[in-house]
Amino acid sequence: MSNEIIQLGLVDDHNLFREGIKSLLDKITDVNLVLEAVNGKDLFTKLKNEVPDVILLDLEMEEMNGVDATLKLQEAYPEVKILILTMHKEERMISYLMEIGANGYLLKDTTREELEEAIKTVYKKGFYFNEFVSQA
Amino acid sequence: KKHQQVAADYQRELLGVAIESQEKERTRIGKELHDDVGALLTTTKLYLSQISPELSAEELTATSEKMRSLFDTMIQSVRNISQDLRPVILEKLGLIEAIENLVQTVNDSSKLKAVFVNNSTRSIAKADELNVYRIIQELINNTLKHAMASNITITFNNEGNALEIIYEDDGIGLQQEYLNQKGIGLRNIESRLSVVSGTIHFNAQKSGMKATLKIPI
Amino acid sequence: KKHQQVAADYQRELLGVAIESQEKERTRIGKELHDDVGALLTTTKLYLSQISPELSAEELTATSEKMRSLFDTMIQSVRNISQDLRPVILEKLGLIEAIENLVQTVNDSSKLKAVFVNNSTRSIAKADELNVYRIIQELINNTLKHAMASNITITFNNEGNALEIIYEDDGIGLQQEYLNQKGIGLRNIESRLSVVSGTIHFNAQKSGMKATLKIPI
Ligand SMILES: Nc1ncnc2c1ncn2[C@@H]1O[C@H](COP(=O)(O)OP(=O)(O)OP(=O)(O)O)[C@@H](O)[C@H]1O
Ligand SMILES: Nc1ncnc2c1ncn2[C@@H]1O[C@H](COP(=O)(O)OP(=O)(O)OP(=O)(O)O)[C@@H](O)[C@H]1O
Ligand SMILES: [K+]
Ligand SMILES: [Mg+2]
Ligand SMILES: [Mg+2]
Ligand SMILES: [Mg+2]
Repeated sequence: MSNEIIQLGLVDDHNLFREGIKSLLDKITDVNLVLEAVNGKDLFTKLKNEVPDVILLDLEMEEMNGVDATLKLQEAYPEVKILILTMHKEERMISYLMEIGANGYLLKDTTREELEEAIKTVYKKGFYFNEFVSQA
Repeated sequence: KKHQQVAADYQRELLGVAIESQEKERTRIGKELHDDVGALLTTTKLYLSQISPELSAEELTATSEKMRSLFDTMIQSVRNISQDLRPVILEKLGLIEAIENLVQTVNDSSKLKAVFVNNSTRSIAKADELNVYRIIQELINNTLKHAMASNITITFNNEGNALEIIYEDDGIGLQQEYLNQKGIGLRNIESRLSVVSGTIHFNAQKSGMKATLKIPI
Repeated sequence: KKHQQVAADYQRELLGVAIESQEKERTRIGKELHDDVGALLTTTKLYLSQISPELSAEELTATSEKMRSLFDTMIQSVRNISQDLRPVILEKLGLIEAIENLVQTVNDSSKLKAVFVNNSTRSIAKADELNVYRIIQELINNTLKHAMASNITITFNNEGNALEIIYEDDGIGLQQEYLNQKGIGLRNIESRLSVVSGTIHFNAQKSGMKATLKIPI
């Protein structure tokens, strides 16, 4: 497998959380943060300039939440891989998001290793679900 | 409609409002906890996951410094939510101290000047205190939110077999139209008064607002 | 007493219970936050203060390991409290999915086997869903707390212009005396039914309990 650089988007309404994720991304090679947005609406504005390969997407956000953003991404940018990044671990939530086109699901209390694996796996294979999710 | 029918409808409406406002509060707190405290916890854990023996002394210090400041924010946030839910002072020291404390908080955290004058010598039932506390809390919140006032005065008097509470602010005044078409706040006040068998009367004023409450002792 | 007077008194009593139970819940959550999350935050911050470049690799790893496990506990607490306050599945995916999720949680977290059979084709008003959800939640909690049952069955049917909900467990059964002297749980069910104009009927049974609810569509 060649070492392509993965173009990444990060969508979350919590500034400090985005900071935290960015500080992890700094240490992950082959992943380049090219888009940062605070909600779904902001994401679609910024997609006009830059379309990433993978988007890390929060669920709870004002203006446009992650569920609506997933539905709209499937319509407008079906090639983009969606990696949900949330506190929610209800099974029904996960299966619903899988049904509507999310490519992966990651809980926010993740680690650098897991985040890296998730981004790279979603990019290469088109899907990633962590241990918790595959129990569902 | 007969008088009693009206009374039943009125109680039923208050019940609907009480349940609705409880659910609103649940949603607000659930969101705050989840989006705020939850996000801060996971963020701090992300920084923690970077701590390893391989880090340089500078990196280690920088990361723990970030974490320390996140901790302070979380501790404050949890304290505020839980204080708001459960007025510990009321539980421990009773109504008078709790109102003193509310007034103090207003004075500390806003430009408003609040004064509490307690002339009462007999107190209401312990079981009613929380309801009266919540009523005064809502009156204060309304002044902060709507009145553009500079002063709040709260007075407790004994009036026969009742505690009389006079609440005044010197803001824009409460228009009659709002009393006819009340929000959740004013209807919650009515619900709580219904529970403690108390009354509220809004006095006509040239300026500002004045409410007189009577709570049976 | 006249019928209407009785109705007004009844609504007034429900209102009192609603307010009381809201305050109980506030106290419970405030305590949980303060004691569980707040106290753990303080502890975790103490561990953080031990982290410094002078620590050996082993000490550093051990300390961060301890912190990690405290974080997991706190995150789970916040998740549970907030999930309980605000059923996100209901908000985002509606009543049927939310009941599925409740049933799934029972199956995952207890020895009970719960089944949800949905035969309904028409749904109740969005505004009533939360009340119905809370009612079913209380019925399930009661089964878990009191019934010593092995099975729960929840069935949704359409019955003319109503959603019919049949709730059954095979436990010790709900004695008539409890229906005459209800706790907060059963009275909250009545309050919520009063708000959605629904009814509940407890069917006489040889064993276990069976309740039939009707909610207008
Ligand atoms: N002290 C006050 N001075 C001026 N206007 C007031 C005052 N208190 C209340 N009002 C008016 O009465 C209205 C109804 O108050 P109420 O507490 O019922 O609802 P609210 O404060 O708007 O919303 P909620 O309390 O549900 O958050 C307010 O919107 C405001 O216009
Ligand atoms: N499914 C059931 N099987 C057997 N007994 C039940 C069942 N549900 C309720 N009961 C009985 O009815 C009583 C009243 O229930 P209710 O929900 O009103 O109060 P509670 O559950 O005891 O307390 P709370 O709901 O306020 O926490 C219970 O204490 C219990 O004895
Ligand atoms: K996709
Ligand atoms: Mg968010
Ligand atoms: Mg108000
Ligand atoms: Mg109960």
